[in-house]
Amino acid sequence: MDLRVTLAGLSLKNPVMTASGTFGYGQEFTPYGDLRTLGGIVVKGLSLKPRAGNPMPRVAETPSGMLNAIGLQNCGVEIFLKDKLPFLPWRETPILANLYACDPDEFAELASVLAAEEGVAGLEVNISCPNVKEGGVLFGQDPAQAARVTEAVKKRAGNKPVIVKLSPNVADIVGIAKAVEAAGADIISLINTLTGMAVDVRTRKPRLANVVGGLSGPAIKPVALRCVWQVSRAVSVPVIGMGGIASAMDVLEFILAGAHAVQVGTANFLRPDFSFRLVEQLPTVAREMGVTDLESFRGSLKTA
Amino acid sequence: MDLRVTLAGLSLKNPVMTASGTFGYGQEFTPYGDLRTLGGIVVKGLSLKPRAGNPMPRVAETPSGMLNAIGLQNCGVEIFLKDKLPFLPWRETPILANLYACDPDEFAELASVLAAEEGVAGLEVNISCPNVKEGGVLFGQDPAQAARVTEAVKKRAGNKPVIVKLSPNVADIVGIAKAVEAAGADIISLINTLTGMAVDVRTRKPRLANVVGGLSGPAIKPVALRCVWQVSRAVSVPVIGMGGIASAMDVLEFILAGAHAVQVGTANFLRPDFSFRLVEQLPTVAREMGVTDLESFRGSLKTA
Amino acid sequence: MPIPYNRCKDVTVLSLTPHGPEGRENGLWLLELENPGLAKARPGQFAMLRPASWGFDPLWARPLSICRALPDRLVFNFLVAGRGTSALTRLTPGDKVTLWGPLGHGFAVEPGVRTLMLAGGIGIAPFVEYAAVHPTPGQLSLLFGHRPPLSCYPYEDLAQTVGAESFQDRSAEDIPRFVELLEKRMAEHAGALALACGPTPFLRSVKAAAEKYGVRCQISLENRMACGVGACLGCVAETPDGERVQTCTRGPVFWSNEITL
Amino acid sequence: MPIPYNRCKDVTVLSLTPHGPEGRENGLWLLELENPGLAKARPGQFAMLRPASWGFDPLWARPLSICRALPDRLVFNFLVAGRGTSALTRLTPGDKVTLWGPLGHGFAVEPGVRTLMLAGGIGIAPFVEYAAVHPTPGQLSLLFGHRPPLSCYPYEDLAQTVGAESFQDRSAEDIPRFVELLEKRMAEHAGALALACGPTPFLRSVKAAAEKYGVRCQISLENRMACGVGACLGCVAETPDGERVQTCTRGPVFWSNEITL
Ligand SMILES: Cc1cc2nc3c(=O)[nH]c(=O)nc-3n(C[C@H](O)[C@H](O)[C@H](O)COP(=O)(O)OP(=O)(O)OC[C@H]3O[C@@H](n4cnc5c(N)ncnc54)[C@H](O)[C@@H]3O)c2cc1C
Ligand SMILES: Cc1cc2nc3c(=O)[nH]c(=O)nc-3n(C[C@H](O)[C@H](O)[C@H](O)COP(=O)(O)OP(=O)(O)OC[C@H]3O[C@@H](n4cnc5c(N)ncnc54)[C@H](O)[C@@H]3O)c2cc1C
Ligand SMILES: Cc1cc2nc3c(=O)[nH]c(=O)nc-3n(C[C@H](O)[C@H](O)[C@H](O)COP(=O)(O)O)c2cc1C
Ligand SMILES: Cc1cc2nc3c(=O)[nH]c(=O)nc-3n(C[C@H](O)[C@H](O)[C@H](O)COP(=O)(O)O)c2cc1C
Ligand code: FES
Ligand code: FES
Repeated sequence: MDLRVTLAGLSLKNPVMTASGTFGYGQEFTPYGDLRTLGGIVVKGLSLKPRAGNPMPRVAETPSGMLNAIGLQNCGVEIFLKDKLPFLPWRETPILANLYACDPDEFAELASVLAAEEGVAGLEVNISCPNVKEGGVLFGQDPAQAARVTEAVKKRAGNKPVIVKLSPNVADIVGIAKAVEAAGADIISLINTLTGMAVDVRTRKPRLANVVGGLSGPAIKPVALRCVWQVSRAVSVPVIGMGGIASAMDVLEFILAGAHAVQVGTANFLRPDFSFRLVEQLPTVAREMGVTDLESFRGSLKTA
Repeated sequence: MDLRVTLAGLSLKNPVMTASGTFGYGQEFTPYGDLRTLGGIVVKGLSLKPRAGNPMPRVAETPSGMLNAIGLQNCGVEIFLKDKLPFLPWRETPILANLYACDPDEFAELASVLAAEEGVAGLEVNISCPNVKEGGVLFGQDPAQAARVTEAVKKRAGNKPVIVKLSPNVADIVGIAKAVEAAGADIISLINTLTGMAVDVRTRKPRLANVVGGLSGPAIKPVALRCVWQVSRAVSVPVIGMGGIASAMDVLEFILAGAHAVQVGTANFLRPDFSFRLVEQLPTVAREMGVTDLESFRGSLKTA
Repeated sequence: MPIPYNRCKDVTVLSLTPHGPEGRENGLWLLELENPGLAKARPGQFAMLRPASWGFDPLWARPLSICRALPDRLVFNFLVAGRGTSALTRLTPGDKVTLWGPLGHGFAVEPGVRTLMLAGGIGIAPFVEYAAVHPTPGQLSLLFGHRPPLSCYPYEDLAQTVGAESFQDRSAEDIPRFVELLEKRMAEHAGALALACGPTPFLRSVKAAAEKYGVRCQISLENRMACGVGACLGCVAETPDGERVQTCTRGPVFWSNEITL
Repeated sequence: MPIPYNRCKDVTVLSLTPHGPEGRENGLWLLELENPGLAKARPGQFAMLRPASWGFDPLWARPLSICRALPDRLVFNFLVAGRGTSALTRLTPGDKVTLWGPLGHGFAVEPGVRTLMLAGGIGIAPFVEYAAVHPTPGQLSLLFGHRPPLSCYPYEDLAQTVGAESFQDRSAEDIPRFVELLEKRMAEHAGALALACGPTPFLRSVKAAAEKYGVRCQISLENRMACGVGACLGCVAETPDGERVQTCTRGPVFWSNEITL
């Protein structure tokens, strides 16, 4: 079965990518599988300068999910380009950079540095970040601000596709999606984590030093599928779905709901060879489900 | 240990109520426990006229959670008052009516009918419902509309406490909470379900006839706790927490995060004696956790 | 006097075995649990079962027909249909299962009335108890449609008590032939009683035939259930006048003209 | 030539038993798994373990120190600390466990150098392998602090190979006495090597004593881990200059002056 998919000029050998923040810089997973078999790799969110991230504890397990408040710890774009990217098989597998900044200018600067790199196939913009200039409201929660960030990145992205990654912590995700599409997003990816919290009655303390964090994993799959379905019907750019994917069947569910491709996040922690195995299993499961061609299967959900 | 709690004039013998839509009209659970041991009972959402609800399938299981799109099937307020309420032990346990309508006038009418009944201890307003007059936007997603419904109900509620039940499907739940507080809500309860979806690859159909539905159960507990923590710090009216409560420890977690009382929803389906057992276990677990007094324990979460 | 609130119990698994030599590969199992006192279960009633080990995933209990309610044990026969039932196959003796029941309404028992039992696949389960407790078993006959071998089902026990006939459908082409046979037996029971349990397409054929030949007919629905006690409204069936009624409490056995399929 | 991507394996449970006659009530267990080829595990390294039966709840694998890596099996000793480890006690022989490892850096092995092993409770686990593979075991001594009886731990094996000393703390008042003893042994190892594994408060005392008496000291951290491979950044420890480094890949064994506690 032909699993290839092309979205906004990005050619993937299969629709399964790994999600930002859950696959390190790729290298961590080389003992567990061949990176070249993946549809794409989105690396850990990058900022202009290195960030130390939040204090510990940063992760907590929840029913069928987890919370994280890593705080975007990363080595900074410079070290990424110097030490991490050269290692990755970018000629064979698209490597996508995930961008994190706190104002549109910083986003633009980050975009121009990354877009200039041959090894970077596209830019994924994490708009679930606070706008420092406007009192810390998340860019991703306001259509106008989401659009501003998108424009800023798009202007400096050259011919590299710009993927805008949406937050589910909004009343109307379609409104945000349309705003970023109008602002030039080539692809929309979704969802980022839901804001959640966990507490420890014994110590009377939050389970995350940051108090609140992002909920991910199978627990959020129903929310993610709903967002993919709503957004993919409302925009004409391709959609990359994610949120709780933990099997080849889940991949098909997201494509059925309208996704062109998917990202596997938290499931990479269930076992480090998770994404590799999923890619291997996908053709078989697709065949069993009568899916012969992803193009015609995509978005073919029968609603009355 | 004294588990009594009083909120806005509502006296509960313990902080554990059952959540609307998950405990029928109470009678369904009489073979499994003594209704009088519960802190309170919130009955299935009531509308002015009986509603047949949505077509089947209406429920789907998800990782550590479930989706429902019952569509507010209910017997209507008249039959409730005539056939269901008299059966309930309302002299011993507060019975709360849950109100569902699609415009503020209907809400007001429902409120006046219910508030006049001696057996109804309070009114819980479900604002996660579409505003038919304003194009179906949910009342609960817009502060101004949420406030309008709250005012309409409050005016006709006599001396019965008005509980406004918030939806988590918003960018800023604190904004909604403050709006309904200012509009006269005596108590805020939260959270209602998250909007989600599930699909069946084999049949290419959504798992709910209504396509989208509400996600509940342990999967959403982190989101619920976060909402309770944010809202209870921002408003001065008492907060009733719910969302994924499935143990006595969970009850303590919600109180630690700031809730005056809690509601048990989906867990009632895990076993029909769930809430009764939880009430029995609560004092022991509280003692083990060094909680000697709910008042001082409430909201005592230590954040740096 | 305290009311005994004893309908939900944690019981112990006594045994779990594949049903017959080919049970395992066909996913058909026999489960025996400690009987917490359901002696008065009526055939067609069911119980909700939830192993203690499930945590929150699977979330819901699963409904199974009570196949035998014996003083020392409850017997269930089940088919692996998905995640929940396949998780049931991992039970071992001594494990705890939360159980509530007997639930719902059983099949009508009309002594002296010729009664045709129609079972599709694992839908045979409730008829074991039905035949065992019927006051005039001589009036009973069974038509059993199945795909896996007969040995996977509690068929032999039944065949010893009642006039039993089985039909194995091996391919889609066999189904019309089975429906023909079903119609023939229905025609022979005009004015008498028919009881059916099995997959929905099978029940549709049964309902149509019953109406055609004037047989008073009850059917047992297998709707998806979350609570089993009438609270969640997730299991509703629709009546001809559009009302939606809980299958768990108003059924699972309905007169075939009470509901639309 | 294909690269062998074989670091994550589904292995079979060989045995699971409470450790010693009082192991069950104290929650101390001995788990033996098929060895998928980790012969070259170094003492102090660990593996991530995730039973196939967990579904999504618990979600993460759990890290356990490799207590023995034998050709035919891997041995783990664990303490029931919460949901995950108590779920581990429900494994039975034949069950499948997903395992990846060996992970992280083990303890320094310095032949001929006097080496003091400091173990708190289940922190004794890595020292079993350490003593078993050390080229000059005569140089090793062990100070073991514990609460449950000695028989709950793999202590006897160790005591046969190395100079071992144990201290049971029965109440909070015993802790200062243990710390005193610890300091005494540290003082005796000035300039030599100390290795520690145990709960964080214990490691803090070890670190302080090592600095006080000029002992080169390694400590093994037990931070919460989600992935075990350096990807999630959930397990970080802080260095004195504020950098946050993954415990799973840069540790779990650190020189005591490399990190703050
Ligand atoms: C009153 C009643 C009595 C039953 N008696 C028996 C019996 O004696 N033996 C037996 O093998 N089966 C019986 N069933 C059916 C059995 O409950 C389902 O096969 C089982 O719940 C499926 O769960 P699963 O997780 O294995 O499958 P899933 O993975 O959830 O689904 C597999 C298939 O089964 C259907 N299904 C899922 N959940 C349910 C549910 N709760 N109820 C009905 N259908 C469902 C789905 O639509 C799907 O087609 C009975 C059902 C009812 C309602
Ligand atoms: C490198 C390493 C080696 C270890 N070796 C052993 C060993 O050989 N034997 C042994 O018994 N234990 C060992 N542990 C600790 C063991 O991993 C934890 O006790 C276990 O993961 C707790 O899981 P739980 O679900 O039972 O507890 P939880 O319910 O999750 O928590 C119980 C307590 O344990 C802590 N904890 C929870 N998860 C982890 C985690 N993943 N890592 C560390 N602490 C955690 C919590 O903060 C809490 O205080 C090791 C830990 C690490 C990091
Ligand atoms: C530990 C962790 C770190 C993450 N870091 C990032 C990040 O740096 N940038 C980003 O856009 N998303 C980040 N995410 C979000 C994921 O990429 C993904 O959107 C989310 O986890 C939902 O998918 P999942 O349920 O498959 O994990 C992170 C998620 C986790 C669990
Ligand atoms: C089957 C079902 C029906 C529900 N019906 C109502 C309702 O009628 N009115 C309402 O306000 N909430 C309703 N809810 C929401 C619950 O009261 C509760 O807010 C939500 O399920 C979260 O709590 P839980 O995770 O404990 O279930 C319903 C939930 C479920 C699962
Ligand atoms: S299963 Fe809940 S109402 Fe029938
Ligand atoms: S456990 Fe994930 S980085 Fe260490």
